[in-house]
Amino acid sequence: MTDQTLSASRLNIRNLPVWLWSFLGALLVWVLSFTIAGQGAEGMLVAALSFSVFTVMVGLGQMFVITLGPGNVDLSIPATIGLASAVAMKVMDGQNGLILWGLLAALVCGILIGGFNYLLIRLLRIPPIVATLSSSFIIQSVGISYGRGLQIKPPAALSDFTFSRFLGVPVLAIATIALSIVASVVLHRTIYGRTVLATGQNMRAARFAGLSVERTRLLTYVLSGALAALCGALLAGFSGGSSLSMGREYLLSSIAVVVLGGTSVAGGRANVPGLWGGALFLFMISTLLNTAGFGSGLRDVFTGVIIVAAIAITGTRQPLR
Amino acid sequence: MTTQAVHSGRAQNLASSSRQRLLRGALPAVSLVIVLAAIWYFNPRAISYFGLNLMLNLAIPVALATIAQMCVMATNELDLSIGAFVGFVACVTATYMPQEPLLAVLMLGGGVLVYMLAAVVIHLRNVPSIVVTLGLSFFWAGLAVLIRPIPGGAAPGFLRDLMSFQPPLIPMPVLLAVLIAGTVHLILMRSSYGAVLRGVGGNARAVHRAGWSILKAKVAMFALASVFGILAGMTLVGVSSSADANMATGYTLLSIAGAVIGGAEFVGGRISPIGAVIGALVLQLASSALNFFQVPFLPGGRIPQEWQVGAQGMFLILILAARVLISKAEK
Amino acid sequence: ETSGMRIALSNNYAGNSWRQAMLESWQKVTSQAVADGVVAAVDTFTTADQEVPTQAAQIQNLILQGYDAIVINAASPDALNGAVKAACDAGIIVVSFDGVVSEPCAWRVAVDYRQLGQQQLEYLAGRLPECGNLLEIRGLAVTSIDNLIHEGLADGVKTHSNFTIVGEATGNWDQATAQRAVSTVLPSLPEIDAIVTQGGDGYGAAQAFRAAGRDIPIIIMGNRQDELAWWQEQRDANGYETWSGTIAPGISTLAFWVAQQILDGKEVPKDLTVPYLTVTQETLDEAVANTPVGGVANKEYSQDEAIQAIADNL
Amino acid sequence: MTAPTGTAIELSGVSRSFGAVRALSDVNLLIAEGQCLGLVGHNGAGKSTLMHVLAGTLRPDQGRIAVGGEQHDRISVHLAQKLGLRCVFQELSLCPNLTVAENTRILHPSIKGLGWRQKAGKLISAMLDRIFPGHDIASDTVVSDLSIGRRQMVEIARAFTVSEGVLRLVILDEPTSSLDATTARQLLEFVREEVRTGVSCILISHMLGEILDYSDQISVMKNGQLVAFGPVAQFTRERLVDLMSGGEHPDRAARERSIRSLADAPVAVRAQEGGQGLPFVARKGEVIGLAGLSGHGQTEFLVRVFEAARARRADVTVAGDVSFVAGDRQADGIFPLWSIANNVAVGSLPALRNGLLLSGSKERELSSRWGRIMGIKAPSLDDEILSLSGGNQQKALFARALSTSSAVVLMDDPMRGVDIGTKLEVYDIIAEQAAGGRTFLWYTTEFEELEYCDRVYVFQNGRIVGELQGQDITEAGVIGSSFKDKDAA
Ligand SMILES: Nc1ncnc2c1ncn2[C@@H]1O[C@H](COP(=O)(O)OP(=O)(O)OP(=O)(O)O)[C@@H](O)[C@H]1O
Ligand SMILES: Nc1ncnc2c1ncn2[C@@H]1O[C@H](COP(=O)(O)OP(=O)(O)OP(=O)(O)O)[C@@H](O)[C@H]1O
Ligand SMILES: [Mg+2]
Ligand SMILES: [Mg+2]
Repeated sequence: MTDQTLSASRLNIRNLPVWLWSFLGALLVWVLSFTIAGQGAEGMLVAALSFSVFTVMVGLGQMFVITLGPGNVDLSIPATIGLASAVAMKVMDGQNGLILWGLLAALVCGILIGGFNYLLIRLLRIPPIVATLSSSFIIQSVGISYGRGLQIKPPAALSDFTFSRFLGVPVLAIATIALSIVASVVLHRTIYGRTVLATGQNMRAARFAGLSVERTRLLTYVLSGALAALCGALLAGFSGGSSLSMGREYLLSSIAVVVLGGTSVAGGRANVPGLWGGALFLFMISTLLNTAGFGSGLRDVFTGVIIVAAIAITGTRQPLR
Repeated sequence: MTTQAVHSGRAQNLASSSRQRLLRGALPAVSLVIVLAAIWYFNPRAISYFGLNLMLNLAIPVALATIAQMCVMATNELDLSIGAFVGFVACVTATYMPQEPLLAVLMLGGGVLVYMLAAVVIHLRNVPSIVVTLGLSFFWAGLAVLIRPIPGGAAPGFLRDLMSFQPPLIPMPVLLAVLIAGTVHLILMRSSYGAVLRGVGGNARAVHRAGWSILKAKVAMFALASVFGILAGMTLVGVSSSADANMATGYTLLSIAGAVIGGAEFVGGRISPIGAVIGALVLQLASSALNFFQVPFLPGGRIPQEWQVGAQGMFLILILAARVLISKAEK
Repeated sequence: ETSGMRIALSNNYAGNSWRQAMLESWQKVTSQAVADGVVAAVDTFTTADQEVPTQAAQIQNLILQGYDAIVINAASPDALNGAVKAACDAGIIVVSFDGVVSEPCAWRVAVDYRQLGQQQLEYLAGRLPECGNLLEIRGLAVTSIDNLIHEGLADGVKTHSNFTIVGEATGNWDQATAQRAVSTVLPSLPEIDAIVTQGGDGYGAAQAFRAAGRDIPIIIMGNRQDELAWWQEQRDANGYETWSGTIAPGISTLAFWVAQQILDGKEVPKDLTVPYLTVTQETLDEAVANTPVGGVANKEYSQDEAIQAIADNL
Repeated sequence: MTAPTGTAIELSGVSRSFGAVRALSDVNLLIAEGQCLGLVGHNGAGKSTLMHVLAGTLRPDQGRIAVGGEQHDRISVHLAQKLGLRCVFQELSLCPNLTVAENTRILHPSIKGLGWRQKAGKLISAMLDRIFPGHDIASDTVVSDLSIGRRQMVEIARAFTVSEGVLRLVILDEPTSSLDATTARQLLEFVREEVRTGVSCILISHMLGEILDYSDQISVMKNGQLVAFGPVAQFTRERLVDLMSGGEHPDRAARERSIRSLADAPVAVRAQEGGQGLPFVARKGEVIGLAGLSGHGQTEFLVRVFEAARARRADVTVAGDVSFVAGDRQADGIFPLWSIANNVAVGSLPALRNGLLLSGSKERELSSRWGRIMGIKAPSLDDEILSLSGGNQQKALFARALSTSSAVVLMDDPMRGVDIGTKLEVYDIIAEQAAGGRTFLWYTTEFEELEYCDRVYVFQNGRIVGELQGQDITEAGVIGSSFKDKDAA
């Protein structure tokens, strides 16, 4: 009988959507941060929103890829960000009139990279993790020989756009929220999205159910490349220029926000709102630790402990039958 | 008589699938031979006692890290913290081992405990290992920075001696690689409990139903992984003679790639210790030896500086693409 | 007489503008040297990641290739010592620069980073006589360069005790990282009067202040073109004043000549310190004009300048 | 057969619920020593759940279990092993990455030390030889290389091996569902032999003939309760069906064969056979059986047809879309994270669109209609697919394939684990849809099902070796064709 009530209350916690946990975590860390600092609540929130935009953008692509099933991951995102930012800045050449062309060029570059990744995975049957790692080396070389490592400045209009705010909220954040909503609809309400989810659970079964598994995998890697490229172009605008190493941060964080947000690493289950929770949570952790004045060693130790603790709390005990 | 005919047909088919398995198993070895042959072609001096020693001594820590990764992969988990952990071990070894060996041993023992604890959290809370080990990677990196805020320290004498020992005829790294591969093969592939451990990756429910504790098995595998991680860090210090907190961050990806080249898969508990060690050797040679290839049609006869990074990517792709020949026959 | 000798460059990273400028200077000066018959061959090797073991393996391979001298920009001052020692044992001259190695058998070409840190406070003391809140941007953690500049800054703050460092962020000498890191600490900080940096991160700090909508303090700059151009722009717009000091990427060419001189049998001290490259309000226009867009302010060394530098250090 | 001697195991008052589903309510069951208990019941009756309680893999909410006179509140997996209770579960429980010998070792903690591999290999080979004489399974084969039927054989043999202690009870949960008739008979004969040595056995099956022929006692379950129990002599096929369905499913004799002439209908599938095999033709509206011993390339043939419909192939032509009913539902069928409704609707996504987006209401409408037609037993179609019993999962897969508009339906031994009532209904649906112009390619290991086919192709070693039509479709005819002397060819 007590067993019954216990399982009932556990059921209630389970009923909380997964993505809420990451938001709760972010909220908690935020409150802690401005309490310690004694000021800057709003500033922290705005900063977190501004930077989460980029993490979420690449996180969306990574999420679709990871949802394709175990072993699927895109490690070429950082290199793509670097190359695409260089391509975009070079095409834009600092002129406002060329912004759209620059964005287009970056997108094409991302799409080509995604397609290349898929070719490696499909035609050469290379496990995605190694395929995208290898291609990231190649992309780095292309980037070096294309941009010579130069840091080219963005056109003023692009830079202004990335800094602009609407009612105090960064415009880029609003745009990315809209993008997330679209992604969520695509995931749950289109055949493509369903196919991604089905493939992640059981690729053979997806094929036998008549879904176009391979086309979907291609689209997904292309999508990831394109989003990384878009992120690269906008990031170059936001941080005042392209650089090849600009994306390095996003290797771990793109994966981290996806899994912290409740997307299953085993594939087949994805969560878009959780990406925002995960991104805000990650940024808030570094805000907290920087605010508290920890050196880089302690900062890392605490980051690790907080991540593990957070994930352990949100986890659930599932008995093996 | 008729059933005989039926069965012989089936047996043939079974034989072909196990032949493919064998072929796939031999693939890492084949790629190693190809790489060595290429090196020999461009620089015959390198394939000598002295040359192999120099080229391969840094492959030993990579091989050990790869084995650690493979142990974790065998339970369908992934360890994103192995690089940071090896760095942590290296810092502990170079900082405390020579003067305060007891403290060093205690800290390394603590490392094993944390790994076991991670396995407990992953299993009992049913959370993805990727996130837990991602968190741990920060943890280890932070500890390493705290232990060694600036690079330095010294390798304990016994490690330096071990790594620079020159046995007759066979270079030490080759000897160590064989030893590692053989030992792990015995533990995981030939022992009776090893079968249970691998079974957890194949079908945890089945192993559970046969009365085994999945928790214990996972903890055992993680503990094993941490032991190999510790050996990786110690040998790394033995070769490089001092430590740097960031020195092994790349081992995470390297170990995954090495295990995959060696034939391990992300799910299903399919692993191969011998393959993993060979995979690590191939990777090591690829990353260092490749750029010394003389390519006649290139200006200067060498891979230009800006393409050297990309060349490694191509090389990885080429090695793995060889699988297609076999997989094609398979599907 | 070194005309028959071969020299190799072991580099561990090529992904930013400083390293690209460094490689370009190296390429330019060494290919001329080869053409002039000073040395027989010069080859350049870059590893795929910034990893210590990879570079160690690379050095061990260079030993096998039979080079006479190896010039290193090292990933770690200590952890490459095993490989460097092996090279020395094989009779190879090892010269390290920028990222120097501590192995006694190797030569080191570097600037006085500690002095660079102190100098920033000297400059700020002149600009802000009363007092000031400082934000410090650190470089890549656990590197000796980061540590030396940090110590220099600490010394400076001790001398000019009216300054206090009220916040710290880790910028990894990279503008995007610096922007992000500064953004995390900024909301919690009081009014900042100046930012002390390690180069490569000043522009990112400016971007972070812009995003937060705060007044931009005096930011000590590095020598990247974007930093200098931004400074020039601000100066033209509102009379912004600051100072820049960093290591010039052309130091690779000095290391090359040092290696050549050692091979030639000249006596060269193990530690060579050269002045860091400074840009002041007066030299700003000239520096911007001489720096390619997106590149790095630079100084390359000729053989004569190198011999002079060696003599200065004797 | 013989009267009960001692009591091996006694379950009293066992109940178990999953949320709102009461899978077992107050079940009392007695298993006699040295006897075979046949357990029947409709899909979702609670048979597997009861077995899980016995095997220790599921904790009962209430009830007591007495084994050999000793009372237990619950049995843990470990205790079950110690007491000598073995279970061959409905879903296969082998580690695919291990060899047959290694899988055997997992069940026997006592096999260790030097030479354990040989010991385990000998143990399992000996048992395979005993149960399935003439099998072709080597103990060093990796399980993933074996077909599903052979995996089933390994698992069954493994359950009977003994290395230490006693073997008290072996539970066989639908053991014959993936076996062809010959191997199934070998197994059942062996079970008879084994119970004579004092081992008890529980046999769960939807093939009532097997139960009636090979059990000593029979228990019938319905909706989580035991509705009948007694010696086999008290039951007939009709009575069992009545008890299971509560009279809802009147049993019928095998269908009156209507010989339809479809020779003029347009061709739906045509396959040229390389080598000496016969060509394959299926016409619009035909139900074509693929027969032969299991593992002789029938599944591969279906997969070839399936692929040909999606991408052109030279050797197979298919007119129209195809859909596929998987037999190995874990590997080829279900999406474990999805609800029943999602699992059903995934086959018909293009038809569920409203503009660009999928329409939730259309999806619900489609899945509830087909859920009803197939009689999927679940509180709600929004429940997870894994909460369904094995047979009900299979029904969901059927619903997925039949709800599409495809012209050809490929069925890979699709009735595994489906109860007799549902089977009869599905047969009717197939006949109805075939009359409506759909073509069915039906691989089955049940001979009875071939009687519902218009024509039958017999497979041997991946080739078609015979074609039977109308009255020629008899068990003897099929066996005759599949053992046609190959050496002569
Ligand atoms: N893990 C579970 N979660 C929720 N419900 C479950 C679970 N396992 C079984 N059930 C439910 O319990 C009931 C009994 O299922 P069980 O598997 O015992 O049926 P069964 O008699 O074996 O049927 P079948 O002949 O189809 O195998 C079913 O209604 C099923 O949906
Ligand atoms: N032409 C053939 N000759 C020999 N062996 C074959 C042939 N075709 C299939 N097999 C063997 O049978 C195995 C299973 O094949 P398939 O899946 O087609 O069988 P099946 O009829 O579906 O049997 P089951 O339902 O028991 O799995 C294959 O892995 C192969 O080993
Ligand atoms: Mg069942
Ligand atoms: Mg089959």
